[in-house]
Amino acid sequence: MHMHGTGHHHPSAGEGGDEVSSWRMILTMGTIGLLAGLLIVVTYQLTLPIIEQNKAQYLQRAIFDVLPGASRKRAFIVEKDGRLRPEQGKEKHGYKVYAGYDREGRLVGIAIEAKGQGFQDVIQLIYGYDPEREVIVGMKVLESKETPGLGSKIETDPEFIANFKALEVKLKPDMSDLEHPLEMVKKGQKTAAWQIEAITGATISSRAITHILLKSSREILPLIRKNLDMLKQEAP
Amino acid sequence: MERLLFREKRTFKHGIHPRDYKHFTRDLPIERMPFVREYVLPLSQHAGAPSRPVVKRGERVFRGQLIAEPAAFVSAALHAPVTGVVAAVEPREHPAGKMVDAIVIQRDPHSPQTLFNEHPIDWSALTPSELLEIIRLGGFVGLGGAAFPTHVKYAIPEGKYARFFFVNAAECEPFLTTDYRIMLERYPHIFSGIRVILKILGSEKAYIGVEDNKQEAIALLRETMPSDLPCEVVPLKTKYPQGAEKMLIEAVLHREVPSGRLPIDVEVVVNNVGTVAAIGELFAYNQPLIERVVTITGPGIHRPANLLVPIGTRLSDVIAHCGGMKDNVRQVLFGGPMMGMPQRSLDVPIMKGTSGVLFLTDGEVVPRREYPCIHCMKCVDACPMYLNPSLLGMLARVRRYEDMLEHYIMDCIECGSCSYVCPSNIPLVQRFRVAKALLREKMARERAVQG
Amino acid sequence: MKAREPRLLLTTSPFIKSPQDTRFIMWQVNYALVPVILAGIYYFGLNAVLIILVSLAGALLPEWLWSRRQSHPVNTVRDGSAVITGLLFALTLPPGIPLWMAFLGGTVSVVLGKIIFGGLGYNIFNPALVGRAFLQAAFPVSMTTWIPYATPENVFHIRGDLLTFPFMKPRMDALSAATPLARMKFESQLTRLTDLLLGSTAGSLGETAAFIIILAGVYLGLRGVINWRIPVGIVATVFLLAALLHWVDGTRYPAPWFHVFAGGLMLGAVFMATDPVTSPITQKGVWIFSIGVGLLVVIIRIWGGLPEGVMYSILLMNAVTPLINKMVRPRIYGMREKSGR
Amino acid sequence: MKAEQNTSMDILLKGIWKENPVFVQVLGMCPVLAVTNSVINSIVMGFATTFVLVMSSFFVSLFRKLIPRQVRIASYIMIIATFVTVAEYIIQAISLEVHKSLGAFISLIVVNCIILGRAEAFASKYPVKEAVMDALGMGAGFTLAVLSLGVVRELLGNGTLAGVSIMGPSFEPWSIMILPGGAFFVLGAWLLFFNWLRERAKRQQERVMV
Amino acid sequence: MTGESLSFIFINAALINNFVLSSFLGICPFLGVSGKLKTAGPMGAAVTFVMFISSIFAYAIHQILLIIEAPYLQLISYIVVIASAVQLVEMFIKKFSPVLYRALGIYLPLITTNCAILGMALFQTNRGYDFIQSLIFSLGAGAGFSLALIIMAGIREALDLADIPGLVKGTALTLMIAGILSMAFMGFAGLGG
Repeated sequence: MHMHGTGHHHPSAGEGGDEVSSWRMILTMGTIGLLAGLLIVVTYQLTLPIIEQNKAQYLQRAIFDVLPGASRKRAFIVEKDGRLRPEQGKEKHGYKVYAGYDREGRLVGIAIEAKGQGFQDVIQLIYGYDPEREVIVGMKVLESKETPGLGSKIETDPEFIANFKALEVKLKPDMSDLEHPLEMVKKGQKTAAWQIEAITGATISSRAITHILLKSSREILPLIRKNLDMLKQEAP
Repeated sequence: MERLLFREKRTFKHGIHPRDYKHFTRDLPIERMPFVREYVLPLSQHAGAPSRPVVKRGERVFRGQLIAEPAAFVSAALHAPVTGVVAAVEPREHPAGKMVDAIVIQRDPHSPQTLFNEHPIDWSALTPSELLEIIRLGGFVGLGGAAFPTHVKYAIPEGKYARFFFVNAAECEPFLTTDYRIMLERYPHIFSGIRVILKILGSEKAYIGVEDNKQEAIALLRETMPSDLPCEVVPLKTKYPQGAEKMLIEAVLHREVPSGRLPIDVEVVVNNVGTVAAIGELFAYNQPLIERVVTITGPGIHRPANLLVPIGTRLSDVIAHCGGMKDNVRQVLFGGPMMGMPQRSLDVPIMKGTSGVLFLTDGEVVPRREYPCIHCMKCVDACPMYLNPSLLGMLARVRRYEDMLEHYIMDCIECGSCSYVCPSNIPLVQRFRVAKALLREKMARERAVQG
Repeated sequence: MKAREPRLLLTTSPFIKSPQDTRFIMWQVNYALVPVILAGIYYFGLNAVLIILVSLAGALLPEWLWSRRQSHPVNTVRDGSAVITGLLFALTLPPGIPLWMAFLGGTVSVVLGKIIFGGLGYNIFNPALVGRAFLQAAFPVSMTTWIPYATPENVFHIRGDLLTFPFMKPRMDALSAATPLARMKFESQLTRLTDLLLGSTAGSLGETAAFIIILAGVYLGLRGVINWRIPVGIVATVFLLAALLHWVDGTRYPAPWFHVFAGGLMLGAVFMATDPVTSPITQKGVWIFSIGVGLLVVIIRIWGGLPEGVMYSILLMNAVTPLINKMVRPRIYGMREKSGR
Repeated sequence: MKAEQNTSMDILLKGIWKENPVFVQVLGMCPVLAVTNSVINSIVMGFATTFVLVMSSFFVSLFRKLIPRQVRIASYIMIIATFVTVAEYIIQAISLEVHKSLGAFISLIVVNCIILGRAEAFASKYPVKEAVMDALGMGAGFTLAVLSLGVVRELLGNGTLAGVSIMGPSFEPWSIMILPGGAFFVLGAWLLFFNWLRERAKRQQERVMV
Repeated sequence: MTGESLSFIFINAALINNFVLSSFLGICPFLGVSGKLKTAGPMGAAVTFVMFISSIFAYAIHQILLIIEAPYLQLISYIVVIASAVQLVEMFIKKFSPVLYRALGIYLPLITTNCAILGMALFQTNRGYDFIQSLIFSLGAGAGFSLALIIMAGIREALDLADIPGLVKGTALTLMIAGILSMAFMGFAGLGG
């Protein structure tokens, strides 16, 4: 191109010519592949513990956020047949719920992840369920793309988050449904413990949260109640 | 259903409704213009090859004598409009704006100006081809404006059939009343002309299409129509450009002439009513095409008139005869306001195709500012050929002429309806003319290279 | 006879022209907007006056600067097209919006909606709606906070956040009201038909009085200034679809008249979608366009997250208008072998 | 261009200004639009891209005589993908939050045309020193570009810079700036600005010539 | 529990979070190939097709990587798979429709470096879609890409005839239009639930 001063720096284009044998190609690719693989594996091995720790911390923080008073957690896998079993080691598959225990080892509640369609995209959240009082004791949005300044208030608006400090999700005796399904009402019109006050102007996002919680609690809460005894046992 | 509903008021789709301005001259009978000193006869006043002169400077010619012969199949003969002397054969100003070879005849002031040969021709005794030759030598061209040699129109190609003959009396151009007056005053010649033409063409039936703003003409033609003539007068809704051949055929027959083809492809031959009357006169008086009716009109002339003028009369003489122009004249047109040709000089002669001379004043000629196209759709709704003038105009503006071909620019009949309606004052048809000329040139060049 | 006659003009045919020019058309639209503006002032008092004036200033300023700089052959300020943009934009605003947002939106309308495309005639999107969509995305809260319509006592009061200092947060202490569509969507409450027609509901400045907009539309349609097919196509589509849904489940879906008269449908159908620049050029295309707008309005209103979708529907159909123009070309005369027989 | 004075410094600088990959060459637009809703994201993206650019240029230049022509593109992609994976793990280890907000766009550095473009057009033809300088310049140019978007978008869209409040608490943020529409507008505006600069420079040059 | 319905996955990728206008994937071809409708249509079709194929492969690879527990090979293997998929498609088209091959020929190699494809593969993995969901997602993404491309091509062709100010001409204007389109697509938010 523009370089004349340094004569020997010619493009390597012509050198190999077109008569490169295929074994040389394979050898080159193989070598590069080998080196690349090596480099990746080394990085992976070096960073893995830190990343795992980061992830665990992040999850733990979220769980403790929605389960006030919890200081330890234990993961349970929800089996397809509706039974729960404690997680063994680190499992990649399966839907998990997390039981949180206080310092004395008593079950504070269960943190449950849920997601559903919001206004702009899927909303992911985690909420804490207190089986003793049959209320939701905390909710945290993990991921959302709601309208900034409007729908995004589901993550930040303290008045909205206060909805989830003691939200009633009592099951019917036959566990077929909630006694009083969660309901969204306008701001300042809350009259019952199972009602959620919407954010003014962000009705759609507020309603999305209500729907996600309702759907998830209908599905998961009966399972939790059935396996409550197991959940109450603290990890060994 | 549609045909039942519109039986009496047939028309084409789209088109525009300009004011007709025919009040200037509609009630004035045709008036013969007195002879003047000098006549200028351009050798090219018809579509096709210029005529070849057969007289020389200084030669004496008689009124009605052949002075130039057709130089090709698509060409026309030329006759002396007056008895006199050939003063010159030289380039003179032509209404199209350039200098063109013309035969100049100085009138013999003492001649009685009778016709060279005044015996009626018994057309019934002649064969169609003999009739056709008489018309060819009579120098006949379309008098509506395009001046296409008439004998060429009648030469039906092998395998085609002119089932219908159309007399075009729509006269949709505002201001013009030539055809209207001819219908009122010379209807017998129209009928005899139709008879001759039907014989030449072997057609089944003739139609006379007249716009319904000429009710008197419709009534008169219907009344006086010979009962044995297979001819029907068809009133048409007044709309521009009803007089375009393709529109007229669509209005009457509901047939569309295929793109790039001629009326004969839908079994039709169309002639202007003036041409038909002139053919009638040819056989009645043995008079070739040496004079025509011209509407002298517009707010810029002192005395509007429907004038019978010898071909070759100079515009300045006509103006003088009509009391002169008003001071505020800004534009002088040959033809109507929609498709006419502006004149730069008053020395130009009246030609065979000059249907009218229009004098426009400051009041009409308002310079208008061009706005960008706002896609208002008015031109699309006006275009009788269903083109998209808006798009074509934008392509022309950026000189993408090749792309205009894809949008059928060559089908444009240059009627000017789009320019008329355009609220943004875009000179659409003006640009299309340029584009078509350039494209035609280019295609000719390509053909030359290939051939 | 050689007396050189007055200099004759050598333009080409045609030499007569229809009297309707662009300027005439633009000002006709502006005149038709006057009753709509008056209705807005009647319902929202001084608020309406201020918002309209500020929006107009916001729209005219860049247009004026641009038409000066470009040494353009046409003065686009005086031809009325920028005035239409400014007025229409103002009429879509909630009556309590801070004035600085109205100014900003007016400017965005003209700059982003029109000037970058080369000005009048070349814009793809309706400029007023570009401005509104921008504000909607930028200030979603202010754009969805509605004040109730004025009572005779507070006509001269400035209500809402009008006087917020530029770039500052509005106080948002306006007593807010819900638009008929929002009440329908979130509370399943129907608004009375007479209120929708007369305009005694919450909503944008110029969208509440459906009746007056219809009258203006009829006027423009009769004068041939707008293409009547567009509003008719949109409203008919919305009506038919809404009627169908109402027939299927009358408890979930409101009666068709509600969808036709509530929200911005009338304003959009009569004044926005009819912008000739941004709608198709053939009659068939126009039908596709208007049915498309109607369909999208119903889809967004009923199945979408938003209570109202007229603005988005028109913008989306504006975007596909070039495609419609490409696909739906007029049939050229004589392109059919034998016709009409 | 004057070839003789082609020092490493020139190579470095041209990437930042004259041949800026984003504003001049209009390359690698996806990340420029996608991750510039905050200054932090922009910086991380800029650094990650520069890192991959430099490392891959280094190795491409180093092996330029060993890699047969036929498989060069495949080799480059492999080298690039390797360093992208490395960068991804490093970012993840440093901050999960940042990794999350950048999402798939870190992985997508692989298909950033700037990197493959430099490998093919420059690194494969020049020695290591020049190649690295070129990569650094291009990386800096890219970082500058994403940053210039990030600054505008975060400042207007949130009133902050790198999370620090600049406009004060009563500033009304323009949400559109952190929405996709804002990304297009701001990048469009920057390009407009550079067009204007170039045009002005050209006009001045013409005036000097006259 | 991935509760996303198939209709939502499709509408989300095609309209609500349109791949180009909202997710910013495939911007380069969007800017480059949207000048003419003639090329925009085939490009959209080609990308959609490659996306569909790549989606299947990416799903399979992801499952394999899960089994052999080598997540770090994801990126490399995806890019290799996409490059091969493009090759495969090229061969396939060449064999079965030479006409189409001639029409698409120049675009096919370009697709390899089209970030929309890799983005699609990464998104489907990150969001944990199952096989059917992945396929629908790839179709939605392809539809979204094609839609944006074709609309933009229509607009740009129309603007070829406009008096665009010199400063704005080119990429700047295309970006501004994309911004307006992106705002217009916001109207789809909340659909498909």
